[in-house]
Amino acid sequence: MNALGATLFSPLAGIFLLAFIGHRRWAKTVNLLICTATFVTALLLAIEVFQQGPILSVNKLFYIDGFNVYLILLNAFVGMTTAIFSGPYMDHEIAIGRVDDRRMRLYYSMYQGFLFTMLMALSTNNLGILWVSIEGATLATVLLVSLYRTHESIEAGWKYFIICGVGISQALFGTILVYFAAVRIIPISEEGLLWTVLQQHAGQMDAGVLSLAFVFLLVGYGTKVGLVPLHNWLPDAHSEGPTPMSAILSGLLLNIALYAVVRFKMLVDPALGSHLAGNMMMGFGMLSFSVAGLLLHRQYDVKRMFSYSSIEHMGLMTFAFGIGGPLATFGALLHMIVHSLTKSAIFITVGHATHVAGTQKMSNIRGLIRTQPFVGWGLLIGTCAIAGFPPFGVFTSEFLLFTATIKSYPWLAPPLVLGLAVAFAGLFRNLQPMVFGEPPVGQEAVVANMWPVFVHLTLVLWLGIAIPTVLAQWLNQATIMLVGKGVL
Amino acid sequence: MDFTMALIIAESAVLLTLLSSVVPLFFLRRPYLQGRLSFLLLGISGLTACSGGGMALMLRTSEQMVLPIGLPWLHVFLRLDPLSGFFLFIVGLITFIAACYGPAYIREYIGGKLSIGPLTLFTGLFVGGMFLVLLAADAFSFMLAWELMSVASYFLVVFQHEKPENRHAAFIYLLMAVVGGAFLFLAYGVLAGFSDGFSFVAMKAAHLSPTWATIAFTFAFIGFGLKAGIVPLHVWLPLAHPVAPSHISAMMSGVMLKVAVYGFIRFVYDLLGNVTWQWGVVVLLVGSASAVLGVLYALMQHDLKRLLAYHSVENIGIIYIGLGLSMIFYATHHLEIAALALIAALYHCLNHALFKSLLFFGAGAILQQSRQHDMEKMGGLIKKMPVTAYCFLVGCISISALPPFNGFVSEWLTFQAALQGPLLKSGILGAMIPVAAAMLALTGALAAACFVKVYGIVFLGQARSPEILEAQDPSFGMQLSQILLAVCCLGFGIFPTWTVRAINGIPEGLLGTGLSSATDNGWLWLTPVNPQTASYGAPAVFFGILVCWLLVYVFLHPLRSDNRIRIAPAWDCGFGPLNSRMQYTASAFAMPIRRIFSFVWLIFEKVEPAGPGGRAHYILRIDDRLWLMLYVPIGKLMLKIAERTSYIQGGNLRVYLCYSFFTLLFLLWVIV
Amino acid sequence: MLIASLSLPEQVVLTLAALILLSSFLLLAQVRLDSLINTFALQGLLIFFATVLMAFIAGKYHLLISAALTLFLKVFFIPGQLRLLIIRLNIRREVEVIGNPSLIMLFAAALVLFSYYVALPIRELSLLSTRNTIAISLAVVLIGMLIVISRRKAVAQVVGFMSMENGLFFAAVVSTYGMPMVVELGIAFDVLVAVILFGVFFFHIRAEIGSLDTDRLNHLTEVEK
Amino acid sequence: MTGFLWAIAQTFCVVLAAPLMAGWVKWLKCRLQNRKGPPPWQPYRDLLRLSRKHVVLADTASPIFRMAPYIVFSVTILAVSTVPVITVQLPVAALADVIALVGFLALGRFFLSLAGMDVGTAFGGMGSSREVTIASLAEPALLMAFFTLAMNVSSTNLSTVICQLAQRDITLYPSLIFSSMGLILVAIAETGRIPIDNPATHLELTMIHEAIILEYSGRHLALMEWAAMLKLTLFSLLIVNVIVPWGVALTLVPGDLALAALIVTGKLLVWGMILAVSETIQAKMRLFRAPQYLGLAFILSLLGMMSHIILEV
Repeated sequence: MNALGATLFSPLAGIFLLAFIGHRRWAKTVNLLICTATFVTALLLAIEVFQQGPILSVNKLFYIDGFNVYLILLNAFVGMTTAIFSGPYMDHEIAIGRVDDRRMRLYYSMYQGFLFTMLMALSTNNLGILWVSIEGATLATVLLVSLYRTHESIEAGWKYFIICGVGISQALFGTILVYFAAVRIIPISEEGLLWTVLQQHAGQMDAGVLSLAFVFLLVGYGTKVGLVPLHNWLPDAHSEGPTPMSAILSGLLLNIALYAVVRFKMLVDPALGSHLAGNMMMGFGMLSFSVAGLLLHRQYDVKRMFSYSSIEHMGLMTFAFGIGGPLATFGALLHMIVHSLTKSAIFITVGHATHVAGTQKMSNIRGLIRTQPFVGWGLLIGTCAIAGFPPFGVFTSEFLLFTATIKSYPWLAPPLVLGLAVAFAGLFRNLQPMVFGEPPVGQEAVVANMWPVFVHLTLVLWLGIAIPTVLAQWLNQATIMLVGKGVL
Repeated sequence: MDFTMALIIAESAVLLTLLSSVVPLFFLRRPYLQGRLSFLLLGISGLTACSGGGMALMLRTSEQMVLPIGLPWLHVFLRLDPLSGFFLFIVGLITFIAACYGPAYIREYIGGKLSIGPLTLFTGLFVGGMFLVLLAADAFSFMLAWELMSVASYFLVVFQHEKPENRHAAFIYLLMAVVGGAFLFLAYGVLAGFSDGFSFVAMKAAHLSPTWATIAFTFAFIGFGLKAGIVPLHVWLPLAHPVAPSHISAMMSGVMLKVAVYGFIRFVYDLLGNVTWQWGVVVLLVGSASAVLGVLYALMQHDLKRLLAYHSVENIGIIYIGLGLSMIFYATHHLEIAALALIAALYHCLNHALFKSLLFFGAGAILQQSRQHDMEKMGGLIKKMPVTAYCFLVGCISISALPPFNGFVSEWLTFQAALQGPLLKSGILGAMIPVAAAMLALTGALAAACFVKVYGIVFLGQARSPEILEAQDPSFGMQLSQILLAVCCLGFGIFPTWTVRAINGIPEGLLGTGLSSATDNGWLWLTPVNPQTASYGAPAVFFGILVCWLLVYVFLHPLRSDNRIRIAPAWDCGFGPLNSRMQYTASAFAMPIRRIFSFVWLIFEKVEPAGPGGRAHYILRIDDRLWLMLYVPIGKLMLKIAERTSYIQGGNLRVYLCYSFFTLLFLLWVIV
Repeated sequence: MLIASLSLPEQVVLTLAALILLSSFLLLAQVRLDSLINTFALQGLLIFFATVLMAFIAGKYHLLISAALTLFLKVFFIPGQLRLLIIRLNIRREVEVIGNPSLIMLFAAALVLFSYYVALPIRELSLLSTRNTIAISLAVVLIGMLIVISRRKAVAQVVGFMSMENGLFFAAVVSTYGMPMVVELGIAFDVLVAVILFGVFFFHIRAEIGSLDTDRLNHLTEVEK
Repeated sequence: MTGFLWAIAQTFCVVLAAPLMAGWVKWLKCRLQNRKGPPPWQPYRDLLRLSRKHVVLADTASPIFRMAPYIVFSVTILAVSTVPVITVQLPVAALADVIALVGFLALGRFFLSLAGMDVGTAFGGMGSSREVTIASLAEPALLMAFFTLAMNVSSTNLSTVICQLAQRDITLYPSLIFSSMGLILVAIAETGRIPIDNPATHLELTMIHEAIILEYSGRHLALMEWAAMLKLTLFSLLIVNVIVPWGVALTLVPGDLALAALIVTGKLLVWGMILAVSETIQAKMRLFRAPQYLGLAFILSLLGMMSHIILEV
């Protein structure tokens, strides 16, 4: 339990600490140290969960089980590696004068704030707090998106704010409806939003209310997941903010929104006794997947392109959770990990690449392999990994997902496969000229720390070749919770 | 007797390839050492794979092993049976020979702008992927290895990435590989849907309804066909093969396509079982089309490696003809004939691997020496690089299916299978098979025409560009590998009985019946059905040619009053003196065939008349009709849809909110 | 259930609900920013009264805390902030042209019907006397969204957004006597922060494009211009 | 073993008699055209004279150029050796069936065409190009014709084919009629006769075979010419023995063999007459009409096969 407290406390303390010292030259080290502390405590927490099983805190405010423990760990880990990257990246930004001291303080403070809200969202047992935290995550990042104060970044920030704000309000309405359904059957109304309690009574809640609630929740949290047609904020926000933030947005925030949707699906499914929620998720997933795949062909900005790739993958995961069944669910859970590791690695590389080329415009990024081989190769390998090539983990999860699709919905498999090919073509047609070819004159290597990328890709590689037993068991537990039976 | 001996050997080959890709990375600063080390390990792994595969083929056992990696509930199954052993042998052999060829070939890259690190890394992964595909015995590891093979070869294709056309080729290649892989996903998915688990054993036990079986077959046919390069899925092949380094082209063309054929055989015969004759007809027709169109397209090429790539399409077509025949006979329970056709197809796999690698090695040697791709700039190389020239000649004769070399044997066996067509009761099939045979005959003749063109233009006559005059035979390793392959071509042509006997284990395993009759009459006679029907004594034929030659030579001697040979300028009907521009060009050579089959290509031909004081120009452009008819519209359509889709991201916030709003209303309306 | 059978306070709550809905319509129709903000404050006040009444009807006195929060946030703080902002941005008297106002009004009316239709199955479940108000609160939420959609000025959009929040809060109060306290506090905190951030954004947008017309924030698009 | 000896002797005879066949056709043609032509044995004189002459080698020629005559001649001999001439008891025929026979001819042509391109003259290239073009159409037609035969008797072994055909009662097989016609058409094309090629021409733009061997001289030329004559004889033998199989000895009894030799010679002479007549009454075609001619041959052969499958099985 102490580990949990520490995990939440260190970023919380970081918010305030860095708000004051964020402009110092050593702030990046402090940031990294805090993130490392968070990661270590998260690791301890994970060990605790591994040894004792699910943890419910005394006041029932926090609940850690197989489903969220690995996401907490992932969060802390990606937060830490991105902090490593963020150091040299922001140094470069300061050097070229894009940010000043005040904004650096804001940046570091909000970085921690973002991590805090996400850890909070993951660890809380209260669905209301879940909403509050996710809204908090929006608020923490909205100023990061517009950090550069350019027309585009302000536009992106405003759109992000309004679309997500409006969207998340709908999620709150959904939460109220769930609470409404719960208080009728739960004796203590104060506990009406506790996940642990609700889960026990899931079957008794009213189907009509819950189906209505799920629509609001899906549309609401779906906005944050980036499901088409609610996704419009996502490419803007990803492309205009500082790259470390894009990395954690894409790698973590989307996951957490999806986590929220899935948590609610677990409540709704037994009450409805039908596949309604799953069908809606499949529809959204398929739509997101195909639209994002097509839009990859029309990109001019490198970060924008990869944010569409995020939409595509979130769509894929939503689709998989929608299918239900152990295989698809396990695949989707695994995909959450590998996608966030890979995508954050890609964004880190892209960050360096944009510094190398001095622009985010893909037409001006050329011949990275020549100018800075590690960045070029990192981008290439990362994209291969995200495109689902073995031996990377994305391949494994997509394999599971496809087989599950063919088993349950064979007629959906061909469009899925087609979409995959379209998305791949979109990614690679833009990637190739950036990485290969002759670099333009004046393109020079920059200070880059590629260790995070290396570590991420190695992990993804590892997951592609063999999944550690611990992780497999957690995923399996989560699968059992979600669909009633596991794969192991 | 340790039963898994061969499998362990094969696995060590895989490990060696991985070593060969990883270890040299520690010597990035010393490229010579790096290259040599990589090829050394690769060569050893090739030999190891060869021996493992050969062992499995000879012992005719099936060995299985489970490795505790992969997914937690789905471990990696590996299996080595005669079928995979045979292909492992082919891949191993070519890998070994390519490893002899490689060190000298990549020397030109060392010190250049390109680091050879990626080359060594991905060559190892590529070969390792191929080995693993052959060993995999569950869908997951098969797909893993398959995609690894694809993506590693992509990096090899794109290795010389300065040229935009190379990148384009690599992109198309990888895209097609992805599509192919996706189809395989679907194919295995259908099987997995009907069985409990992903292992091949479980899939074999699955009972599919005929409809589902046909669906699975279709997916597999397209998926493997994309990799194998059957028409009309071949378009990546002539793009990708020419731009890779030549030893890689040789491996891609020579063995990677065979791995696809392996996958197809494994899927259809082993996993799917219950072959229907309709599938066979499809395979037969597509095979015939690939063979004829492949060779016709090849005839029109001027780029040597591109031409060879198109010939791969042709040869894959021939292999598919064999497979189609085999499936038809298998479905109609003529097991012996089915075995014969299968053996013919497999034999052709081996042969094609040998002579296509040989030809690519030759093309690579020319490329390295003269830096010329374009045949129209070559000529007279036989005097500059004789070893390469004679080895290339062997390759040309073999690929043209002329006796006594190996290409002839497999085509002969295919013909023999086709001639058993009247055994079938169905008139439609009976009529179809002769047409396929006719196509095969046409293919063989056109291939010969094409290689007369290639050899005549490239090696004979006079040099058409100054670079050619600088050329000389490449270094020892490159010569050795060509000589080895040439000897193999001859050897497998002269001693077909031993080969057929070795392959025989495969139909025994897959069809339950072998073709023992083929080799019953001793090592001299190849008698596929029975001695009365047909026989071919390859060693005797070879011996006969030698004896005739010798006799003619000896008998002509006493007739000669004067043995001297006078060297003089060519007579040329008295027009003389010759220069290199007076020679027939490659496009001129192919002109009559271009006229005759003009409907196949999109030909743009124009003569620009000479302006005042200028020269007249002849412009000829020949395009792949299938590319323009099939692929360009698909690409355009997709971009059009993408453009339309882009309106969803129009930039106006209120419109975005409308989406959200109406989505909500719509869903609420649906729910209530 | 006939309205006549309810007690007087309950009848008052229902009347307040109707008034809240009316205020939403007013918000939708207001073209001047300052009157828009005033109307918003009015809506907050109505909700405050409704909450206080509910607290007494049900005897759930923790609702009074919520009511106080509402009073502070929705009646004083947010409208005050917005007023301050529009004065500082000097756009107090700005008039926004709404395209086709009558059509939007009709659409809003249709939304009320739709909300009723959607909430019909829920209605049957509630034991609370005020259950019919769920449809009203849903309508308020949807109309709030409609405001955000139909307005181009950033300030008006924020007001629409906050009016959605009002609807949500109202829904929570009338259907379930409010959410658990910890959640209420969290939500209030979020709203507070959001308003501050909105203020920051107004200045940025104004600095960048010279007005608060969000339609001009259209650089980020996939469509080639 | 005696079988082998007979086979070798038979091959030897055919090789020796080949110039006579060519001379016979030429002489007949001259007579038909009211000319007094060279005597039928004239080719022997030509060959002897050529083989005594110097070889003049173009300075641009490569070893392939010198190898080619020997290879072409050897494989043609090998091809001849697999054809039953007077007897079907031929062990050599088992070494190589009809497909191999076609293969041998193709191998010979492969080197012939290479030789044409070797010196690097325009004529050589032109000849080679035309040669391979025509061959690429003729070869499938030839194979089809043979396949029809082979399916009829379910064997690709020439001895078996002829043996079976000879033993049958006279039956009207549509397939055999079609394939025979195809075979004849192909044979005319393959041996470079009118209307595809004109062995007597030296007009640059029309010649095929002559263009290829333009640079040859001395014994090399002799071998090339001899090979061409041998090929003519080979196809003549195929035609007479396959279409009219009667008269070929089914056993190795000397009496039968003598009779068979006589009959075969007679058949060859008759075939020579037919050839001469047809060459006299026809004109050479334009090169680009040749595909139609060969297409006809191909269609005939294919029809033969179809009719075998549809009508006869």
